Amino acid sequence: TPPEKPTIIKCRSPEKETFTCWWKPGSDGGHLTNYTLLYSKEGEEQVYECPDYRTAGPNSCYFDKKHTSFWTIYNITVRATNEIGSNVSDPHYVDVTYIVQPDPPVNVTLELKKPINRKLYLVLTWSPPPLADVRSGWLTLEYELRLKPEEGEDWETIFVGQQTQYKMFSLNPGKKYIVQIHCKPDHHGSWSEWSSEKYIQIPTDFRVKD
Amino acid sequence: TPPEKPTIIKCRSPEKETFTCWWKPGSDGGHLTNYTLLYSKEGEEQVYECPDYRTAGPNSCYFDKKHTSFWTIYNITVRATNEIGSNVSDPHYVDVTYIVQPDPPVNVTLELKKPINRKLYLVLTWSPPPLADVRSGWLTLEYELRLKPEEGEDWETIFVGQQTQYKMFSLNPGKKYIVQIHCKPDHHGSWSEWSSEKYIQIPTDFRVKD
Amino acid sequence: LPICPSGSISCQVSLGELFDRAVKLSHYIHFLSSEIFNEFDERYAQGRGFITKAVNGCHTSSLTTPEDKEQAQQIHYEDLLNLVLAMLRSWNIPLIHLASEVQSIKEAPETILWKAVEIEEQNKRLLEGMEKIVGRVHAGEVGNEIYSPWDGLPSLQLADEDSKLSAFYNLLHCFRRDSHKIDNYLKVLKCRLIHDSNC
Repeated sequence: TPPEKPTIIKCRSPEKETFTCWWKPGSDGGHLTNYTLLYSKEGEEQVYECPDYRTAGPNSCYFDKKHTSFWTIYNITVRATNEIGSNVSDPHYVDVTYIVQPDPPVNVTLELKKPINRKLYLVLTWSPPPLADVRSGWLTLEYELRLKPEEGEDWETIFVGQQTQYKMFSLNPGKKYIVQIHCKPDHHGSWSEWSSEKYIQIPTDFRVKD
Repeated sequence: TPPEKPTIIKCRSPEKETFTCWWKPGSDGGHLTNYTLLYSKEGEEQVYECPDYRTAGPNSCYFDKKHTSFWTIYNITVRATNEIGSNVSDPHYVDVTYIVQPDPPVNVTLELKKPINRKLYLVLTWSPPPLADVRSGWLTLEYELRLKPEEGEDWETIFVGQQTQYKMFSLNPGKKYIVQIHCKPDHHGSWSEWSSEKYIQIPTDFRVKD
Repeated sequence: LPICPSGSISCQVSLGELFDRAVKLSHYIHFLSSEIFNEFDERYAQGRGFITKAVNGCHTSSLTTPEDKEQAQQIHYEDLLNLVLAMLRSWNIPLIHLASEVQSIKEAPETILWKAVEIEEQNKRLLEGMEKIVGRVHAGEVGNEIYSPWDGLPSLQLADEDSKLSAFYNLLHCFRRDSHKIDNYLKVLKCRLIHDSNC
């Protein structure tokens, strides 16, 4: 039988410059099946084929900078073909502006600071993911951190905007905390994965002065 | 004699949309004196008169939205005139972004929380002043809270950034605390007045369990 | 308070401060435009296929705008500034009508009505700021008045509810897109002109 119709499962841009789409093949009808990704762009009749099937692995199409435009809707379909016939996926509409999911922040550091006769506090610092060019202003990232006592259940999440540093005052003396940070483009796109867990032990004399 | 030179004492914007200036008259030289506020904008020759002497009370000028520009510096003077002559104040320069002083935060609540087999702690929550709350993205506020035991002398002040909630772990059992919060625009501008005083009695078994 | 150098004719808001304020405002306007679009989409557009008519239907599509980072970095900054100005001017009239005509939509919630008025006011304010910035950068001359005319008012007043809602959807879809472009271009310009592309 002809192959089943494939499904486009996800498109993602990691740094608002390139993007990749993945599809899930249907059953191949018992025959060797190959897949062709075709796309057209808003306001244009022309249909193009996927520029690079390899870079992002099997069942994927990678659009490099030259093939990636913003504020324009891509109409993407994937056709499965074998010797009996072919079948085309439902169209997948994508504006790359809305599919940016950055990598997690890096270089997360935690430092306890104790200014004379002032309360001890924790300073967290981090850097944007290396792929993301925030220097040019093309991509602006916002950050959110979460922390919880090691044996605690629920995380406390704090949105910190575009800063890459945060001072924590209200911490429980003697407790060991886990801290993670993730990021998202300002406005549109989705949160990155959380950065790897970092631990910090708060000394017991972290007390409020009378 | 002609009236003494008036002094412009303060200009303030509560929400970066409108602003008001106040002046202090000098002596009126024994004659009926009236006051005229005149202003010009940076780079413009034209001189304008105060659009509204009434809304903000005596010796004041209220600039509504239409008359408030936050791209320019205002050069403001006040002239006092009586039948003998007139006298003009020193110029007062105003950049609306620098004179934003929000109203105090509202809905301040204090709540003691006692999770099972965990320490009791105090949760403070508050809301931005109504005027600023409506335009959350336009006027970003930062908060600072202060507390002290009722009979204590010095306040302890804690900067909490843009959060509208704070957890206090290390409080002294059996003490009654006073808490207040104020806010400020995240870049320029000045701290609001402190919110009204709130009291909380910490129960005697509020012990740090190790 | 900014202390003005004594004896100077007048003190000025610095170009850096002007850009800071412009970016904060463009960020806020786009935030509002996304909110009003999402709210309208959820309430009036579900399952009605308005998107197909909105595709390639923006009155500003005649303005050639950078579509990726390289184009945004290669275009001369004066051209990009003038492009932002042209886009803001192109939206002045449509936003005035949006703010008034939206009142005629059946059971339009207060949050949509208020945002439409706020967007129109803040867009006018950003236009004032951009004219100030362009005037400062071009030393006086504010460039010829290029903008894209808009003839969409009749479609916002159509008797047929479905067509009218589709016209509103199209306007909100286009403004969400253009306000995001404006915000993005201003952030790039600020980094280029004020922070030497090292934000």
